[in-house]
Amino acid sequence: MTAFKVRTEIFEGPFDLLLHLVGRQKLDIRDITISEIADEFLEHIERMKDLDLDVASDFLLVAATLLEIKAAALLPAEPDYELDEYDDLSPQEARALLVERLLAYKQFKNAAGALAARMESEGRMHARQAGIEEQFLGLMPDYLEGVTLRGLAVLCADLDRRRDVFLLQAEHVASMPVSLELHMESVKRTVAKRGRASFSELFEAGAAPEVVVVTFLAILELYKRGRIDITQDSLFGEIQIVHKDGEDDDDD
Amino acid sequence: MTERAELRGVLEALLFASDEPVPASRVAKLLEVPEGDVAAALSALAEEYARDERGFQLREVAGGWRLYTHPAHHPVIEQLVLSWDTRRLSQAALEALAVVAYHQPVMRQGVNAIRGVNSEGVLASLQEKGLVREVGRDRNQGNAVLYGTTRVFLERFGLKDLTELPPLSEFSPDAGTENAIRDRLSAIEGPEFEEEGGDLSVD
Amino acid sequence: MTERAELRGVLEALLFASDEPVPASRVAKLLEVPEGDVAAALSALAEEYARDERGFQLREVAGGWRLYTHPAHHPVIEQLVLSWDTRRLSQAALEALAVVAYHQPVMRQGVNAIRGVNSEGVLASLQEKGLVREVGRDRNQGNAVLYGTTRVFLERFGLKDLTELPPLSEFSPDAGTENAIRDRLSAIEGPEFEEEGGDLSVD
Repeated sequence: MTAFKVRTEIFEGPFDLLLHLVGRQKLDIRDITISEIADEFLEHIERMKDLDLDVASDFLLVAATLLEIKAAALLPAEPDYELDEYDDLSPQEARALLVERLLAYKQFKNAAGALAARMESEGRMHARQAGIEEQFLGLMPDYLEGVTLRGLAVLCADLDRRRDVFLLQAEHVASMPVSLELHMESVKRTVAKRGRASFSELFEAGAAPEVVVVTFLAILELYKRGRIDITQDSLFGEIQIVHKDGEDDDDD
Repeated sequence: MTERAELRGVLEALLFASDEPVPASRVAKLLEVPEGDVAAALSALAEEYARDERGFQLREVAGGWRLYTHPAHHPVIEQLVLSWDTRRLSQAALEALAVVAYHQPVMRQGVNAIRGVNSEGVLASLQEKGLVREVGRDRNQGNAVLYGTTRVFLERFGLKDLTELPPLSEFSPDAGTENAIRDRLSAIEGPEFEEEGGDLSVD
Repeated sequence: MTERAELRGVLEALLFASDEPVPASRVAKLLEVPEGDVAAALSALAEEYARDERGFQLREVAGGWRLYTHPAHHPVIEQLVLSWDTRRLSQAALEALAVVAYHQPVMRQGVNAIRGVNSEGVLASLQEKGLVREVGRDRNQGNAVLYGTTRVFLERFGLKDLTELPPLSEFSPDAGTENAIRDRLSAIEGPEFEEEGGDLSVD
């Protein structure tokens, strides 16, 4: 009756993963390594037939949150470093807090299990589906008050068209990719001519996001090929692209 | 429990859960019991209900056996139905209904694809209100439920059958009247769907 | 026919015709009978069905009374009427639902804090399924949405009302688990930076 389905273990959050890890071994927060998280992740991926992107991104979220907790444990207590509830705590206090949160989470995980069991047993009892007998139909409230057939048709036509537009756009993106090669050429020429350029000068103001992305990729590719140098003075600051005299500069 | 009492229990459950007449032959096959035994048990059950003055009756109609409320109680049931509260449909429910009406039979995935959002709750609510029903299963899609509109839906709009639905092609995007209709339809969503006192959610 | 038998018949007919739980108070009003009598008759009817091993049962759920098939017949029903909804909730949804059920009214931040992960998507999906709803706003928290459970939640989980939820304390981790968590999660001490060959970790 139940479908045969291999249920892979998916962690529902950092606490879930921590609980799992704690259940298997003695655990020091500082010992949760990225490689261990990556191993866990790969193990799950292997057990999954197809890569489920939702699961993958959930897992990354888990990993990121764990690392945040880990970072809180590792970072020296700098006064200007704020990490919500973990700052201003002694290591012992931080541990106690984490333990309390894990215990609270575990309680709700247990409650969720009880709800699941309850739902399962409820699923074995069926309420009547037949609906009201014919002679009472006319007495039912008019849930469609104010709705006309024409109105429904318009709604459906709108929805159909919206979907068609969406499909068209999807095709458009697929059939007209922004060429990386062309953008590399363009960047190379600009930079060679001027000697240097900032990233924002390489595309028009208000350029489509995909153009910006491809321009960025073009810069990375040119950098990899040793045609340009890249500098960035500050985090999220303007990227400067500097021309390098290449031995195969055959196009100018 | 005797075998007979056991058979009675299963029959009651099946009759109760089914939304259409249940043929004795089908039950016999399902339970691997001689059809004669099933028919006899059904007759006995019908008599029992009548004798015990139950609130419902078991009748043999075209296509099988079916439970009905006892006509003696129809006036009270009428009052009950009249007392059902009037909650209009949300915009989400209207959208799903429109899609089901025009694309039936349609799977939930089909409705999701057209509306661009999960329509599970909305379809369940439309089923509860008797506007949408399960019309079959798609064997090529792992027996996915196929949805269609109900008789109530047809009656509400005075349609003889689905071929009387106005063709979608009539509805060009930007005609003034249609914009007015669109405005009116979108005006239907709003605070009246705010639930009170833990009431049933509409969508 | 005795008055009591008569009341039983009407109740059965009303229950049979309803597509949602019927509150005793509503029936009392409809029949102009004291609510206590109705409640007593409903309880007696539920007992009678159980004693006579009927195929259906009468249960008090979500503030009212409703007929259901007996769980013993679920396998047969599943075969005859394929339409049973086998939708399950994900672990994430169940966790969030548990938090909302026990802590309502609760902000999203409250759910996030317990689960240790953003619960926005899960809460939206629970709302779409009609299990959770917005019950108000917290004026002291920038009008943050407060979530609570719905009547559908009570129905789906077979609860009369929220007081029927088993006390949360029942789900406290047992002593063994608690000790394991306390012992195994060793102290977070000061920073220790040891580079290890090629390992991405910074411990």
